Amino acid sequence: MKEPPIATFAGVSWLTAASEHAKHVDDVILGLVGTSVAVILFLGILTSVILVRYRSGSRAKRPPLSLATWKIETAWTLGTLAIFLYFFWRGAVLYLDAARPPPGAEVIDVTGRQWMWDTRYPDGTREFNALHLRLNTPVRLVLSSEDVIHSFFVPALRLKQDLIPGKLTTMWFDPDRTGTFSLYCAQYCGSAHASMIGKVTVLAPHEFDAWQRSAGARTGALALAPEARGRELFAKFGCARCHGGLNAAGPSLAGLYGTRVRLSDGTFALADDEYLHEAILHGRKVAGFAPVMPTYSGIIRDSDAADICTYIEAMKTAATP
Amino acid sequence: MRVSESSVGPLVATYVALMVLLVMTAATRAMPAGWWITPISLGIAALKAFLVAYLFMRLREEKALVRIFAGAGLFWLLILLVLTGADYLTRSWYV
Amino acid sequence: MIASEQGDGPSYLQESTVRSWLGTLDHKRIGILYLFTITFFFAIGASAAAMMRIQLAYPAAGLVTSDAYNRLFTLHGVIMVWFFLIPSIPAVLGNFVLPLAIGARDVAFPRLNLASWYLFVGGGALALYSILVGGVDTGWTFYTPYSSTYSNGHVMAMAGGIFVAGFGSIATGINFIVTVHKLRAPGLTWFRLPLFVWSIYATSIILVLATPVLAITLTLMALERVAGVGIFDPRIGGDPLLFQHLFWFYSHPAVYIMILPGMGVISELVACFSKKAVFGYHAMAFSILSIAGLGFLVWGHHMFVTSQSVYAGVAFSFLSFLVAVPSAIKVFNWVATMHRGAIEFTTPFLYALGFIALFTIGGLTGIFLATLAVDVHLHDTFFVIAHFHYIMVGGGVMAYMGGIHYWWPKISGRMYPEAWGRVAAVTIFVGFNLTFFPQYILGYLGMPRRYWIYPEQFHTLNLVSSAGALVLAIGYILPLIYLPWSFFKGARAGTNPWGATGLEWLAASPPAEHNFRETPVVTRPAYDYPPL
Amino acid sequence: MSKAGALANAPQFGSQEQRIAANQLGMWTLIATEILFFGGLFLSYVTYRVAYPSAFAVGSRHLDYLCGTINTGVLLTSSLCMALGDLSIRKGRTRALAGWISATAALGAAFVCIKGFEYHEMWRDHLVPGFRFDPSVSPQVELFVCLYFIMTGLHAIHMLVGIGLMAWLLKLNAASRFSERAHEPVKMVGLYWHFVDCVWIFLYPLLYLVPKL
Ligand code: HEA
Ligand code: HEA
Ligand code: HEC
Ligand code: CUA
Ligand SMILES: [Cu+2]
Repeated sequence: MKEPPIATFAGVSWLTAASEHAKHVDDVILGLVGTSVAVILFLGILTSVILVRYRSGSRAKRPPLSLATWKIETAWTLGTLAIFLYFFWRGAVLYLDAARPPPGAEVIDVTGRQWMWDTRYPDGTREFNALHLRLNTPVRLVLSSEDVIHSFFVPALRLKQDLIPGKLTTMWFDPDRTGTFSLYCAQYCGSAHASMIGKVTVLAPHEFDAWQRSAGARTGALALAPEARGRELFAKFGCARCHGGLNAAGPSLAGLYGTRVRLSDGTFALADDEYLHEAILHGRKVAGFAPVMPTYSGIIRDSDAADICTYIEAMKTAATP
Repeated sequence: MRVSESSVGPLVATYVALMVLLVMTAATRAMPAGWWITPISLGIAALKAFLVAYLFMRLREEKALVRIFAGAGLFWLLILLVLTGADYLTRSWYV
Repeated sequence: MIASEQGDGPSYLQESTVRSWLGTLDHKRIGILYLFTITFFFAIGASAAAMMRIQLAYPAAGLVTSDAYNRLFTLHGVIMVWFFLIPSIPAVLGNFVLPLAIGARDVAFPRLNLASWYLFVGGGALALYSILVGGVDTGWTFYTPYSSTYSNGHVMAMAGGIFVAGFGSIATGINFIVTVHKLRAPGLTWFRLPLFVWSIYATSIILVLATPVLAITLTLMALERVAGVGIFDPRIGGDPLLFQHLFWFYSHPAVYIMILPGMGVISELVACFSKKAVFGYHAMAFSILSIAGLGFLVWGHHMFVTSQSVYAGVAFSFLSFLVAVPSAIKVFNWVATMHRGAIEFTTPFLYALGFIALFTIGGLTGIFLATLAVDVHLHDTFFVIAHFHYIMVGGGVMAYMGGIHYWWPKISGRMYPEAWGRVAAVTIFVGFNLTFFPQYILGYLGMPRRYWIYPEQFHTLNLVSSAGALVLAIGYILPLIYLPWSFFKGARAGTNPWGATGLEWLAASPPAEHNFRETPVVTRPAYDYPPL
Repeated sequence: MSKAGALANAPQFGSQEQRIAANQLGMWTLIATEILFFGGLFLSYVTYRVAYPSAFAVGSRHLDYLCGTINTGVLLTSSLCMALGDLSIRKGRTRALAGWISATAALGAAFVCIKGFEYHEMWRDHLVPGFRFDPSVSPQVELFVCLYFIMTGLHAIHMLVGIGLMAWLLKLNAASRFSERAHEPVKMVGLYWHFVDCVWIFLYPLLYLVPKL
């Protein structure tokens, strides 16, 4: 989960800037931080002096002010406005740049759905929760959502873009640093919003070519880890419809694996692979739930069911009360 | 309180004007199609609403303060329409 | 300042039957009713905050499940915004102080005033119901299509609660507007009004013009959810962004509903405890009005990364910088007010200092967010969380606490224990910074909000933040103990224990039922302190 | 300062004039609120109308144009009655007031009935989204129909409230609470009624008169 940090200080790793744009954004942020610190120090010191000097009972002289109030008001209003306009300008210019992709940028399709990223490259290669990029090559992402709003967020690029159901949105960038960077879903999208994360890998040109060849060779075979495949199938078959929340029709599956489940006939069963497999394909009578789960036998292949089991097993991060 | 001088006459005249305007609006449906129908029918609607507010609601007799309050709602509605429009209408401009 | 002194009738607290409280038309009693209700809601919102902070102390703490966490932040946001902070200063202190401060015997529509409180309680009951039967997991922003189609929480009851309480807010707003226009004491011209009255007036205008848009927006979302009559549904060509426009058209002005009354309170506190007129009174009054007005023009800054038109983005960013200018004016004027004053470090004044410091930091980080390219990075991260907690908790809640302490002698007729007051104020300040400053850094580093588990690299700062919340909790619990205590046991307060100006300090402590036996006549400007 | 009988239960006011001015201002503030309440719908309408002009034209043809036009006339007439009622009570004619208010309420009820008939037609034609909707109708037309129901529905609710207020006025009048000098509720309810009328004045062309392109 660690990104290559620029520096570590007090247990905190600082953020990499993996593109020209990111460095510009950092510049503006630095300017803002500098200005803010200056303002706060100025006001803080000024106020402290005033507080001490003019505390009740102090013998400091308190003659009426000689300068006209309106002059003072105008001065600090205009001063503040000038500083603000400067930052408005810096931010707007960068924003407009980031909204205009360079001609000829490679296009990659990214689809978001509860709760995964589905990446498709021009050559047909497909990945989940991952994006591979070639160093110093601008790319444009075409983003779409199949359900709710998600947001594609790569801190190292200082960029984020919402995925809006019903329309396509785009973003572009030109990574100039190799490495693996975190990808987050930044727009709240339901139960597993926090797990809708992935990796953006920037590779040197030759490494990228090698990756593309090997990935291309797997055409369609989706060389995904079983867990990720399970996650995809889980989404595809709409399991989350009933296993997605507190008030859902079905029991929560998070943390289920390895626990003892009480069945409606009063007996207990250990939730291991076999139990899960059975539950998925034929249903088990879990105590406290109406047996409304459809049977998936004949619909879900065994190998797929296995992957789903792996996924359910991995959901055990959640402790069940 | 000052008893208003208004009598039946102006009210009925307003009503007649409103009905004429209604017939005019309704007639736009029979006209040959065109984008300009909407501005016309909305313009007439605005006129009608103005008549109702000015004479039936007696805005005519009210002090400036009340008129400002009556206008404020419309002004804020305008803000809502204009700034949201600024988004929708310029979305495709930037390429 | 005043031409007539008051004779005392029986105090407004005299009658003590439950009926006399629940059926009261006295603005002061209604203020007290609000005081109790919002304290109750604060406890609920704060308990949720406490649970969230425990969960976030570790990357995968396991106190709650993801669904439970999602319900926690939603209930925390909804309760804190609509059932605590929005009614806090306007409905508690506004109700109590406003008529007194303008020399009126009550608000213009006392019955409507009581009805507002019942609407508020009714809305709160619906919200509580929705929490008890399982909660809502949409976030306080209710974005569609998640809220309308995908969420399996009890969205309807929650939205209904906000809707009903919203009408309570509107009624309060109408009441205050008319009261300020029509019930000012003779001689109390607009530019003799205390800034607190100005701020409540401006707030009421926002309440009246913005809240109905929230009401219709929630109605549309609800119709889409229950009846399938959807106009945001992308499947029939609806646009989820339209929902966001409508929502933020209300919710950005709403953030000024939460801070303007606070600014009004701070002006009173700074003037009173510097024993000096507010510096630049006119500039202060106009900045209140311009914040209220310009505040309606900036809502699109919540939508910079949604694919809203870039031109709209630029315009909204520009306007956001503009609306920040009057806030800056206010900060400078407060500092200038202290200059050459005679400063007394009472508890309310400590809260005022805390407000100025934290509001400035929160406001300056608002400037970060208004800067387009910077917001693209910081949007929906903990930076935003830190920004608004600095303003809403560091600003809003501090001002509320300061105001409660300042007017406590008037409300209860007794003094609170000064030493404990100062200890609590300092504890809150320290705990607050510990809790929320690390969140700025977390946000910059990329930690998204509304994450119930998070990557390892964010651990250290989150742990600090959670520890801070503990300190903060202690700070908040102290007044909950000593204020009720002082209500019965505190030293008696005279009519004007602070030596403050303002008509409310002419009425008895606690005031009689209709405040003033004889309507005071005002002949001088506000904050007319004798020269030092 | 002596308190007249009418102010006995409103000690916050110094005089009857002050009270009337306060009520007026309150009512107009409420109307400003209502404008923005409907405003959200107008915004939605404009947004989608600009995006899908032809679907809106098609949708508009599904509505009963005749009913809409008649209803506009009905409502304008009711506003006249309301205004005449207000006028007669200002001259102290309580009998006339009762007549005009009844007429206003009756016309309001007629409006609601005609609206109900239109809804019935929509139901018959499978044009009620969410309940009974012809799947062959294009989605954007459905959007228009949704807006139609929401906008007219909200308006109709306001009409029902208005009719209730008329009943209240009649009750007060029957209890001889109105006179040449005291008739504030009539004015207040009148303002509300005219406002609801104004909303319809805009709904009519927006919903029923969308031109084909
Ligand atoms: C009381 C509440 C409150 C207040 C007053 C403000 C005030 C401001 N807010 Fe904040 N804001 C919120 C509550 C508030 N905000 C909330 C709740 C959210 C998140 C909602 C959600 O998504 O859940 C939010 C989010 C938010 C965003 C969107 C972030 C995002 O989601 O991406 C933005 C962007 O522009 C923003 C900007 C501002 C600005 C510019 C101000 C300005 O008004 C601030 C002005 C003040 C100052 C600037 C400080 C004083 C100035 C000086 C001392 C001057 C000296 C300075 C110089 C000379 C440089 N806010
Ligand atoms: C308006 C006011 C307001 C206030 C006062 C607060 C107060 C606090 N908030 Fe609030 N917060 C919001 C408004 C507010 N918040 C909003 C709008 C959101 C966004 C929600 C969303 O995303 O939808 C949010 C989100 C939010 C998050 C982000 C969640 C996430 O995105 O993952 C966090 C995390 O730390 C947090 C923490 C806190 C803390 C520690 C306090 C502290 O100040 C609270 C202090 C109090 C205590 C620490 C406990 C004190 C205890 C008592 C008074 C007694 C309680 C009784 C018992 C325990 C029996 N808040
Ligand atoms: C219509 C709702 C519904 C859908 C869709 C659904 N389930 Fe279920 N599921 C249930 C219910 C209800 C139960 C508990 C009662 C039972 O076992 O029959 C259950 C039980 C289970 C269990 C056993 C849980 C336990 O606690 O012992 C597993 C595993 C499971 N489902 C997996 C899946 C998977 C995988 C899918 C998708 C391929 C899926 N479910 C789709 C409703 C559903
Ligand atoms: Cu997808 Cu959050
Ligand atoms: Cu905002």
